[in-house]
Amino acid sequence: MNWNWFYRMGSPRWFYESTSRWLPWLAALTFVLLAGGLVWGLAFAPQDAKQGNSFRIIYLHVPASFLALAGYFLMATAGAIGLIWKMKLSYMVMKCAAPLGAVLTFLALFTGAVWGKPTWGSYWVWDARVTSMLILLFLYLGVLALQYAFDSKDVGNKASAILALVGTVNIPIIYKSVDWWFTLHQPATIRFTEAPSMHPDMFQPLLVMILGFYCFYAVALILSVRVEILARERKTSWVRERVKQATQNTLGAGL
Amino acid sequence: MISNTGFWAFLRRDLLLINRRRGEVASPLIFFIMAATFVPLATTPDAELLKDIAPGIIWVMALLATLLSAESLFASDYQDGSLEQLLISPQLIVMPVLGKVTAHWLTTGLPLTLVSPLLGLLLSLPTDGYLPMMAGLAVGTGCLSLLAALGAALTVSLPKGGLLLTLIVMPLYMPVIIFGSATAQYSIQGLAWTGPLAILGAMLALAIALCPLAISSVLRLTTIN
Amino acid sequence: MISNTGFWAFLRRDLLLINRRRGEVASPLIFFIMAATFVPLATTPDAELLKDIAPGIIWVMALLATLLSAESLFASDYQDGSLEQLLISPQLIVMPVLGKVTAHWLTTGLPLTLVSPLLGLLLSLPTDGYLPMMAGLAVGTGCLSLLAALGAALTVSLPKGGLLLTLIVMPLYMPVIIFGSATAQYSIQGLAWTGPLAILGAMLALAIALCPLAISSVLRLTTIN
Amino acid sequence: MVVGPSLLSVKDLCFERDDTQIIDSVCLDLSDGEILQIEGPNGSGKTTLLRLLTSALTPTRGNIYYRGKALSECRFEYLSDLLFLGHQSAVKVTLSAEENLSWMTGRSTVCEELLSALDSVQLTGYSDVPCYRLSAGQQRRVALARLLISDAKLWILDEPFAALDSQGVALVEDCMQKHLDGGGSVVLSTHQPVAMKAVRRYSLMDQAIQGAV
Amino acid sequence: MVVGPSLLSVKDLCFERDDTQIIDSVCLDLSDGEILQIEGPNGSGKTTLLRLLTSALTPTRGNIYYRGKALSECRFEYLSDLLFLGHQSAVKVTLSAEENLSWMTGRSTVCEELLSALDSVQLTGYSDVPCYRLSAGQQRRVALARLLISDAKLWILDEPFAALDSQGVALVEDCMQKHLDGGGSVVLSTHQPVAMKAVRRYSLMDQAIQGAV
Ligand code: HEM
Ligand SMILES: Nc1ncnc2c1ncn2[C@@H]1O[C@H](COP(=O)(O)OP(=O)(O)OP(=O)(O)O)[C@@H](O)[C@H]1O
Ligand SMILES: Nc1ncnc2c1ncn2[C@@H]1O[C@H](COP(=O)(O)OP(=O)(O)OP(=O)(O)O)[C@@H](O)[C@H]1O
Ligand SMILES: [Mg+2]
Ligand SMILES: [Mg+2]
Repeated sequence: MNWNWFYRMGSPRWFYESTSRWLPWLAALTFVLLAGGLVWGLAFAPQDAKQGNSFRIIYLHVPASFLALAGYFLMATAGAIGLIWKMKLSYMVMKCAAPLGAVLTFLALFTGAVWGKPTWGSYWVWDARVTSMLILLFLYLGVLALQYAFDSKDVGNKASAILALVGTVNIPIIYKSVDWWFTLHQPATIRFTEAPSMHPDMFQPLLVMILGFYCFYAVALILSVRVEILARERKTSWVRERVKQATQNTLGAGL
Repeated sequence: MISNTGFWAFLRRDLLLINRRRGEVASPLIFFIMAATFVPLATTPDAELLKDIAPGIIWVMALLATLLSAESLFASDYQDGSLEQLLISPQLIVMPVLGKVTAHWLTTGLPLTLVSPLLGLLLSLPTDGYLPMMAGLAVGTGCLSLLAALGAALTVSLPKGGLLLTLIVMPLYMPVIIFGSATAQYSIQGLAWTGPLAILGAMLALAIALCPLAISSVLRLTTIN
Repeated sequence: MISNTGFWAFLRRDLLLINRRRGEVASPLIFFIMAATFVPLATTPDAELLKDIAPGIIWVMALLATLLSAESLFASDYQDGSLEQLLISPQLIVMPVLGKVTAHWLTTGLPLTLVSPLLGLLLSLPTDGYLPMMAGLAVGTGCLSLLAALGAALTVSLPKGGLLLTLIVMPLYMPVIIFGSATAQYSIQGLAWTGPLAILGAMLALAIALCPLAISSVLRLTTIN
Repeated sequence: MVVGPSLLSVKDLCFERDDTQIIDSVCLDLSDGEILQIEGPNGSGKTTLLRLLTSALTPTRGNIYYRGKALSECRFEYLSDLLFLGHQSAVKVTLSAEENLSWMTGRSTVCEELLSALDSVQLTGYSDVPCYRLSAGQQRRVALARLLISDAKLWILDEPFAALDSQGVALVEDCMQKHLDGGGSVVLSTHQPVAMKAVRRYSLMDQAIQGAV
Repeated sequence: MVVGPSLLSVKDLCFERDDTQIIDSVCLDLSDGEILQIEGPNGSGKTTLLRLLTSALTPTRGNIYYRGKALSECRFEYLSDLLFLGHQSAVKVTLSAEENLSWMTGRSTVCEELLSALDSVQLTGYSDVPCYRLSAGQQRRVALARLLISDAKLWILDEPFAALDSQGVALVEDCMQKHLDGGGSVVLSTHQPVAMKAVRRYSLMDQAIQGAV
């Protein structure tokens, strides 16, 4: 089997140039999905029988939770690829996925807490899923902190990749144990773990929002990886060339 | 040499040093939050019970966070010889020491105080308790930083000083923690919480007056070998 | 060089080193006791309430004690160049690493376990809970030591690694602490406590199998500069 | 006598750290009984090169061959034959000189051999004093006592004369000479002149100092 | 010209640590424009003596006089006139060379003077690189750049040539010579020969090495 494509994909330059081509399209799609989903969900979807309008926060909460989890696995996978095949690009992806994931996790926690006030009567409950989400945030923060603690970028990348991997082993264990812990101590006050059998009119905008968040995640990740590439490769000729072109263009536009 | 090493110079340099290692800035804060989250996990998720122990837990964890981050207050200065240079500089070393402690407080005590309502939320602390708790923490962590610096000075020449530092300083923390957690608890119980706060303030004043002097002489003593 | 650096050699040397600094042997232990006594001071002296949170508090403090003492596990070896010598020794470094971790457990986890009934007494833990608590601590602190060693390896080259270590390792401690404190709590509530203990045992087995390998590769990585 | 492959040979070794080229295409050859001094001004990469040779650092390009075999194939053999002494001397300051030495040489008890080695480095009265009580030079001597006991074929020494007085320097030179006479080899870096005959020199260019980062 | 009291004079200085006599009755005299080298084998007490002179250690007996006054009476004046460079060079590895230097010399901004000092110690391209990225010798040079800027009268240097290449040594010697010519004084310890004329030597007996503890 020919592995050339694989190594070419590892080249920052290839990544930069190929993403330049289709990123605008992806960004446009993201915008359409998010805007459409939001308007649909917030304005047109029917009210919830019990929760009234407060349920509408689901259109942010669920997609953010999904991506926070998926983002961790993406980050760990990128780290593993970096460790095994020594690919710079893969480390860059890992590095950019960490803050993005942390922000999404925070968003999930925040929207969940805001939602909790009307439904549970308090912002915070030590529920299994909620707690493991908090731990996920800590894992993200650990990876981030370790990354920046090292003066050497290379060592920082590898160390945080290993930590991310160890975290992946732990996420299922953590989830299981917290779940188990919760069922032990507290009678089910409120459970939201069972997927609510949702009305299709509420569910369809949710699907659109989830898709939109996936696209948004991709766009944000690619953009920050591109910035990272420019910073790391600033001494190479192709980046210099591009910077020169870009400054000329803006100068031209200004004149 | 090191001619104008006053308060501001050391404050500025320590902040610069901390800022250089990005990961370090947030560490005491995250320790604080994480350690406090562990308590419900290990004990009980029951909000009624948590509410009662919340101020105490928050204070114990704030104490530990200050303590642990103080460990390295003088360590790197000792190892690379900067401390020796400080000791043979013509000025009194009280002001530089105070500058270093201030930098420490600005990067631990202050953020801990600011983030404590979040922990209050997690541990179901009644909202009335937030303000007293923050006031108490702001003043109390000042004392904690000063006392921790004293401990750090005492253990600076020991390779594994961290735990020993804890041993030395912890008993000194006793009054701070009692009055500190009382501030929040009084307010929850509807009592006047300015009393314990005033005592905390008095302790802080005393600590500011005495600790830097003590630290200076301890540093001279422990760095002679 | 350093030819027969197997498990026993490192175990013996680390015990010797710890023994040389007498003050250090007792430190984790005293930290453990002191930190746990702070909780009633800061929260409430009410025995009924303390009883409920006792196993949890004991576990949280055991966790912190292990974590803090692990910080220096590789630090001095890194600073004086011993770690570099270990890395270029012909053997696999897994066994030496395991030896070091064992020495760490023997000087922290084991004494903590042995002294825990005393804390149980202070925190009004029912006597039925003593045996399960000790069994849980014995097994659980093994996991804690191994995970802490991983964190220590990751942060060994950082001057202020202590707090960062905490940050990294704490989330990984979550399952250990949940099952650990459950062991004692189950027995108090009259449930079968062998279940959580068995899970702790499984986690220890997993950690023994994976951690030393991970630590070895991390050490190679973080010591290159 | 048939000439076999040289003891150590380095082909086109490169090393970069954070995108800066520190070692650039170094080629070396070392035979049995030979001593090689790595020369170069401060920051020219001597320490880095020596650490590459010990396999503590991994080169970004190029290879190291031990007796004709690539290092990856004979790591165990190579490392068993190697003694490395770096800037930091791996002396544990809480242990005494004899404990340090017995530990470093992998002996489980303090034997005659160790004590006589400590005598030779003039630490006679100090063998049971904890090392933090020793001066900079005395601590370095503890580490150097390893040379007297070692049976490694290849010594890699980074600034072995650092912190030593002239007597100490003579002692180390003497020790290296004996090692060479017994068929061993030495690679060392030092800024001081080496008073031994037949020292081959390899000079690292001083581009590091001149070129900006 | 009337000869005043000498710059620094040491009378019968003794120092003991844990009941071991390390410095035994040292008497010294140093005038303006003079350079004094403390000699002695490893462990003879050079570092201890220099640290006594900086007042970092307190002698168990004996006195130090600065311009005829006992040190206790003129501590501020003495310490203001003093520059000490020890085994450890007080370089913060996370800061860059210029930040270190501006910090060590008490300047709040990076000025021309600092940059030209860094140029002179051949760290031209490295002035904004964090110091952990520098080699052993380069880090030492950062500390030595202080000598070029300092206006202290008395320099106390413990092994200033450690880790330096020959160019670096020449640079420091040059710098010391200028200082002497300007009326300053130097006390230094080193194991390397000093290629300067008019170096006065003070030798510490090597009892330390011979006598057991
Ligand atoms: C801080 C508090 C909260 C956190 C951390 C949180 C976290 C999560 C997580 C991790 C998911 C799962 C995403 C997945 O299955 O991949 C989720 C889904 C969901 N959450 Fe929350 N949540 C919180 C509060 C709430 C509240 C208060 C409600 C409403 C009562 C709620 C309703 C839902 C619903 C309906 C789902 C979708 C369930 C499913 O499809 O599986 N959440 N949340
Ligand atoms: N911390 C200490 N405690 C007790 N004794 C010490 C201590 N430090 C040094 N000594 C002893 O003091 C004596 C002098 O040490 P010092 O460091 O002054 O020697 P030195 O002349 O500078 O040696 P070197 O040339 O090796 O640097 C030595 O014999 C040493 O054993
Ligand atoms: N951790 C590091 N990260 C990045 N660059 C480094 C690091 N350590 C050293 N360097 C750079 O590598 C180059 C070579 O350093 P090295 O320590 O090998 O020099 P050296 O020849 O041993 O110098 P010296 O004579 O001062 O000991 C230097 O220019 C230095 O700036
Ligand atoms: Mg070097
Ligand atoms: Mg000395």
